[in-house]
Amino acid sequence: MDKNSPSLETHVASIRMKNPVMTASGTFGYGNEYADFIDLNQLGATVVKGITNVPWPGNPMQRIAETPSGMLNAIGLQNVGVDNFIEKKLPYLRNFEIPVIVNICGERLEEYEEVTEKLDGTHGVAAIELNISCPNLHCGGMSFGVDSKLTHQLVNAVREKTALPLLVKLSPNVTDITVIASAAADAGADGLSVINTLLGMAIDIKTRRPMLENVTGGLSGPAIKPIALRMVWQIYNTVKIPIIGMGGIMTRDDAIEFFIAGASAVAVGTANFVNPRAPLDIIDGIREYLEQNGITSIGALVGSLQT
Amino acid sequence: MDKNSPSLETHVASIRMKNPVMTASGTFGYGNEYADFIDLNQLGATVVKGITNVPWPGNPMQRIAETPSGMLNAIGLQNVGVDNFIEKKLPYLRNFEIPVIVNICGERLEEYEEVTEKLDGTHGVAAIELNISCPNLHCGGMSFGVDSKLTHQLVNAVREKTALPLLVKLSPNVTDITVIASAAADAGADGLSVINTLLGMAIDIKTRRPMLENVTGGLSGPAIKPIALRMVWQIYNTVKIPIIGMGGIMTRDDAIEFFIAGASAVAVGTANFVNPRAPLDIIDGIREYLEQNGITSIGALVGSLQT
Amino acid sequence: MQPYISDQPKKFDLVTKILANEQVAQDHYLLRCVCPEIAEGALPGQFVHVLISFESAMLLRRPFTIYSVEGDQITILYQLIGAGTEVLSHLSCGDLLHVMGPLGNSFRIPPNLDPAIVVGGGAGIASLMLHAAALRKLGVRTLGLVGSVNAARLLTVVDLEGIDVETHISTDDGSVGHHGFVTEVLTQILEQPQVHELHNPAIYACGPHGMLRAVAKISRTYRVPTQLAMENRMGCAMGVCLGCVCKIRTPDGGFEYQRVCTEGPVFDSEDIVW
Amino acid sequence: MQPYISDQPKKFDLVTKILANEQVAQDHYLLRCVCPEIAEGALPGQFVHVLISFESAMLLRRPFTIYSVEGDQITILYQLIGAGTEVLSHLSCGDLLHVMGPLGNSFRIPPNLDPAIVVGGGAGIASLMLHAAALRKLGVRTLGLVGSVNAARLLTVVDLEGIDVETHISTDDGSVGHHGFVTEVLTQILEQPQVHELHNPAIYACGPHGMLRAVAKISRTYRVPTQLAMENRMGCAMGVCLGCVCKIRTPDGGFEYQRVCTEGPVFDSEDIVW
Ligand SMILES: Cc1cc2nc3c(=O)[nH]c(=O)nc-3n(C[C@H](O)[C@H](O)[C@H](O)COP(=O)(O)OP(=O)(O)OC[C@H]3O[C@@H](n4cnc5c(N)ncnc54)[C@H](O)[C@@H]3O)c2cc1C
Ligand SMILES: Cc1cc2nc3c(=O)[nH]c(=O)nc-3n(C[C@H](O)[C@H](O)[C@H](O)COP(=O)(O)OP(=O)(O)OC[C@H]3O[C@@H](n4cnc5c(N)ncnc54)[C@H](O)[C@@H]3O)c2cc1C
Ligand SMILES: Cc1cc2nc3c(=O)[nH]c(=O)nc-3n(C[C@H](O)[C@H](O)[C@H](O)COP(=O)(O)O)c2cc1C
Ligand SMILES: Cc1cc2nc3c(=O)[nH]c(=O)nc-3n(C[C@H](O)[C@H](O)[C@H](O)COP(=O)(O)O)c2cc1C
Ligand code: FES
Ligand code: FES
Repeated sequence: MDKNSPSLETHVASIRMKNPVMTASGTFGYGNEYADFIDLNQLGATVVKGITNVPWPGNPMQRIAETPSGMLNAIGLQNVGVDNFIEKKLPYLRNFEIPVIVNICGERLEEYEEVTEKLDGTHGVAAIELNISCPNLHCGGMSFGVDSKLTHQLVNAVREKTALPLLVKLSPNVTDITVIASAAADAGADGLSVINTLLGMAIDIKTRRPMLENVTGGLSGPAIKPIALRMVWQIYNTVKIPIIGMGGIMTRDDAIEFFIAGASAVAVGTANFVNPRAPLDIIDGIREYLEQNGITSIGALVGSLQT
Repeated sequence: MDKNSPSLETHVASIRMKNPVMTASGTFGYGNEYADFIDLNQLGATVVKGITNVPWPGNPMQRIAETPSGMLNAIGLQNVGVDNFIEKKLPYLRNFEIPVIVNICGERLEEYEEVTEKLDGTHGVAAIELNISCPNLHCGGMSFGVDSKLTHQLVNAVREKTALPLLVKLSPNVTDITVIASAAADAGADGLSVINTLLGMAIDIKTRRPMLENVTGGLSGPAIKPIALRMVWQIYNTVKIPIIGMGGIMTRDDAIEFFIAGASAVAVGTANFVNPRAPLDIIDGIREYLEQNGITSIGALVGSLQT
Repeated sequence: MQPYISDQPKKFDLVTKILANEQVAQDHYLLRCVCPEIAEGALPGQFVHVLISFESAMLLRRPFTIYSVEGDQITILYQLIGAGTEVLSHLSCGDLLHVMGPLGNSFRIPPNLDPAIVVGGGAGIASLMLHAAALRKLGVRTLGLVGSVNAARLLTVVDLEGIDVETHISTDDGSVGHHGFVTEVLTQILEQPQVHELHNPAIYACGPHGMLRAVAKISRTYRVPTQLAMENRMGCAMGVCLGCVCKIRTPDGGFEYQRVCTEGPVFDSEDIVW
Repeated sequence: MQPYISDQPKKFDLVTKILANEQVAQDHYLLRCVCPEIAEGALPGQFVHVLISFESAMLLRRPFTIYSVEGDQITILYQLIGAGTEVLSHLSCGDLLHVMGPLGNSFRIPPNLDPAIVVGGGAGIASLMLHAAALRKLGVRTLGLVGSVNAARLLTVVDLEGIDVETHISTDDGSVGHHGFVTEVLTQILEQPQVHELHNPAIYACGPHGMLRAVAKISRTYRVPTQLAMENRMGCAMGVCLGCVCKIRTPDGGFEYQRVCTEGPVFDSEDIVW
């Protein structure tokens, strides 16, 4: 690599990444789906679809709907379960050098603990992302992430079960995100993923039925970027653990905004549905931006907002 | 009016409107600005820009920024103050037959009371909309709207000062909007305006400065529609007082979604900036929709979501 | 034989100039563009995922079946449904389009098939044309049942007859052919196996949800193996968002949600849980 | 004389077909369309608020000064800045545009003005052309100071000379005319009132924020009455969102935020608080 070209290397807690761009949970499957478009080794890291203790069937259809500059989803965490994940999905991911972060979810605290125990020490798992913000579960999921006490309890419990780097994925559906962020940090989180989807809804005026069978779903995409940026910035000014910023990142410029606001890394989500090469385009773009602006490392950009 | 054509007449509390479409506070000035495009008498009602006890200069520029399918604003409630409003702005509005709803704001509870006292019994004021959700004040404003106790206190205090219909405008920047809605209803609100803007932020990556001098601002426009709809629906299923739905309504179809979700009336905001005839286009569209679907009155549409 | 993991040709995301985008029937347009890599791998029943513009407030791509492949060109035949197809119909020759594909599995041809019965409702016929052409190339006798709202919307009958498909038309208003649903025509044909020489028939159908459901019922009654091309709302079309799923029977008597974009769009009729 | 409540001509929001949209210099385009009602009322310095498309994720309109009025047609001269002007530049003859206007106040002409000095930086000159034309029609001697990054971006010099405006060019790279800022040329001219016969001069300027600030300083030093056309980010352009404000001195020695879209875009230089 040319000596004067800026360094994209980043650390999130003890997770070392060759660049600060990862794929967001639930938007990149288990890595193999995009093989025709993306060499996984070029990513900073990948976060797999949310995993639960036992396989989940997911919600009935319709599960998604388009909204202005965004989309709603109510997938309901359809997933093969942690055992099948370790047995059938993880081996493929082991072929690559990038950190594999496993997003986990559950309805009860014990489920989170069980999944964590199974993943802890499993070869090929670089970190755990605790999803306390899934808006599509009727119990569990988001209900943890909107209560600072429950957040502290859950993070604490999971922390005890593993030495792996522990990321906590926060819900934006709260009055004060910094309170939840602090609770997670105090309970031993190594980093924060900000943000998950906002709870939204859409209606088919022809049938007068909800666009989603689940009625409400999680809003993602460019529409939520201003809210995500604001939360990253609020948290950056409150807690000291690293932030993985996400929410509507489609282009290089979007990603740069998140770094300036205080994110140490970013995750690309819905953009993968629109542009299968989005993460790579963004990585190239970040390098270009750093060069153009004479910034030698991504670290120098993080939290550099002039107010 | 042709006998078979559906009735658009609506009541929000004791506010009688010939149609269910009003203009949202801060997006339609004091009514005269749009005279070249809109005959005020064709509107269901108009809500004027937020008024405070004394004139406010507002925030320094930049005050607005565009975001995907949305915009941020941090105007800081620049307004002429309640006395000038009554003296200079209200007389013009008295020339029309539509209800004039006055949006009021303040930093302290006492200010809300004072403004209310001045408006109470003033000829030409049909109702008061209590803005407890302005995201651009450093004290007051939103801080009331994100705390159910403060909301109850404030609504209660203002309720004592006036017999006018009292609408409370809720902030979406909360964990559970139904808690705030219930508090407002319990304290004597006659109706709820849902929603105000979401707190957001945008960054200029060339200068690495915030797009808004105030750093954060209120997000409005189509981007927030799914969130607004969800909150209207949640509130409709919780409290029994009428709801004025708003948030990203650009077209007839958007408005219809809000009625189906449970809004008795809708307010058109940011759309006024894009299409100066938006409120009238939407009124015509609603009549058309009712006709096409054989619905005889707007009331029959309200809350008709099939789940 | 499910889940339908077809050995997928490689996927490409191409930026291409529109060569033609013409109205071919009321509310229906035929769009042609150069997509060499996609044209090369495309199998009958596969689709492309089309991005109209990055500036648009319409975030997601739109899926359309590959209607025909000619050399390095492909065409799609689309119906005006909402805002996306509306915008698409306004694009003109020379405008850019992002086309991702080929995607999904494809129709399968059982041994000694005779005849193939392709049943298309509305734009559904678009998803069957490439398959019908392949069948004819293999010398398989093919009946084409085309249903439409009215004559003005009748599609591709010419194209079908051009490849010697014995077409049966039906319109809701009776303006052409059978006055009624295409499924009624299907029943009539299955009622007279001799007349129509149904030695070893199979049904391939695509169209509105209600019609597919009716076809499934009929095919169960007459015990004719049937493949349905499903059209669900899609996000990624890459198999990761799990937004496009269809309820599919599992051997254990239960069900699972399978991805129309990956295990589908073509499913065996009897596997679908309605 | 402030706030500048100009007696506003009636406003219209027209849907019009683009007649022409051509590049006239590097990164600069001239767009022409038929807007009879707007053309009729337009005053020098007024602007239109342009909606590119309702489908776009770019929600807001874009403001552009009316560059010229010819019969029932108007033109705007715009520079490529970001996504909006980018999209605008891709529109072609026949495409639809929503044009709202005429908006804002206009330049004022003091009695016995001689000469008028119009100072334009970059696309700023676009906001002065209609005014310069009006001045020349009134027989007012007019100097035109045009600043640009380089020769390739030089604008409207031809147009200015076409109406006998004595033009002074400056470029940042010295490729044409004075090597440096347009404000330096302004100073040179004001330094030699005899040479340039500055009997009763007034300055009209438009351009980047930094340049306007420099012009304000210079005009204070040389005590020349100056009007500046401000270009702030805009929401409604109707005077209701209060997003476009500019900090203006009040008689009581304080200040207030006035609306560039309504009290402006033209303000007296000495009234502006920088
Ligand atoms: C595998 C597959 C193949 C298809 N092939 C064809 C074809 O060859 N010709 C054709 O005319 N149509 C086809 N469709 C349907 C086509 O994708 C939709 O009609 C189109 O997406 C409508 O977009 P819109 O913006 O006009 O409608 P809108 O209703 O405005 O779209 C809103 C959202 O709903 C989705 N949507 C709406 N209707 C459908 C539908 N029927 N199926 C799937 N998604 C829908 C859109 O993709 C978009 O995300 C196919 C669909 C699938 C899944
Ligand atoms: C009264 C007035 C008259 C103008 N006349 C002209 C003209 O004749 N020719 C010309 O080339 N430009 C003119 N401008 C500037 C022009 O409006 C902007 O360059 C244009 O809006 C940029 O849009 P964009 O999407 O390409 O840039 P982006 O930066 O992508 O736009 C993002 C947002 O910022 C706003 N914005 C960005 N730059 C400016 C700016 N300099 N001024 C105001 N808003 C801005 C946009 O309107 C949009 O809301 C004028 C501005 C105003 C206020
Ligand atoms: C279809 C879909 C599925 C998702 N599944 C998960 C999930 O399983 N676990 C999780 O933590 N987040 C999930 N998310 C949230 C994303 O990881 C991301 O936080 C969110 O979409 C915001 O980023 P974006 O706007 O770039 O998509 C999902 C998002 C989408 C759109
Ligand atoms: C520029 C601007 C100014 C606003 N000012 C006020 C205000 O003074 N008081 C208030 O209660 N809401 C105010 N709002 C919020 C709107 O009334 C409305 O609740 C919000 O914009 C959502 O609706 P919309 O998406 O249709 O704009 C303002 C919104 C905008 C965009
Ligand atoms: S569309 Fe995303 S999984 Fe099928
Ligand atoms: S742009 Fe809205 S007040 Fe000027």
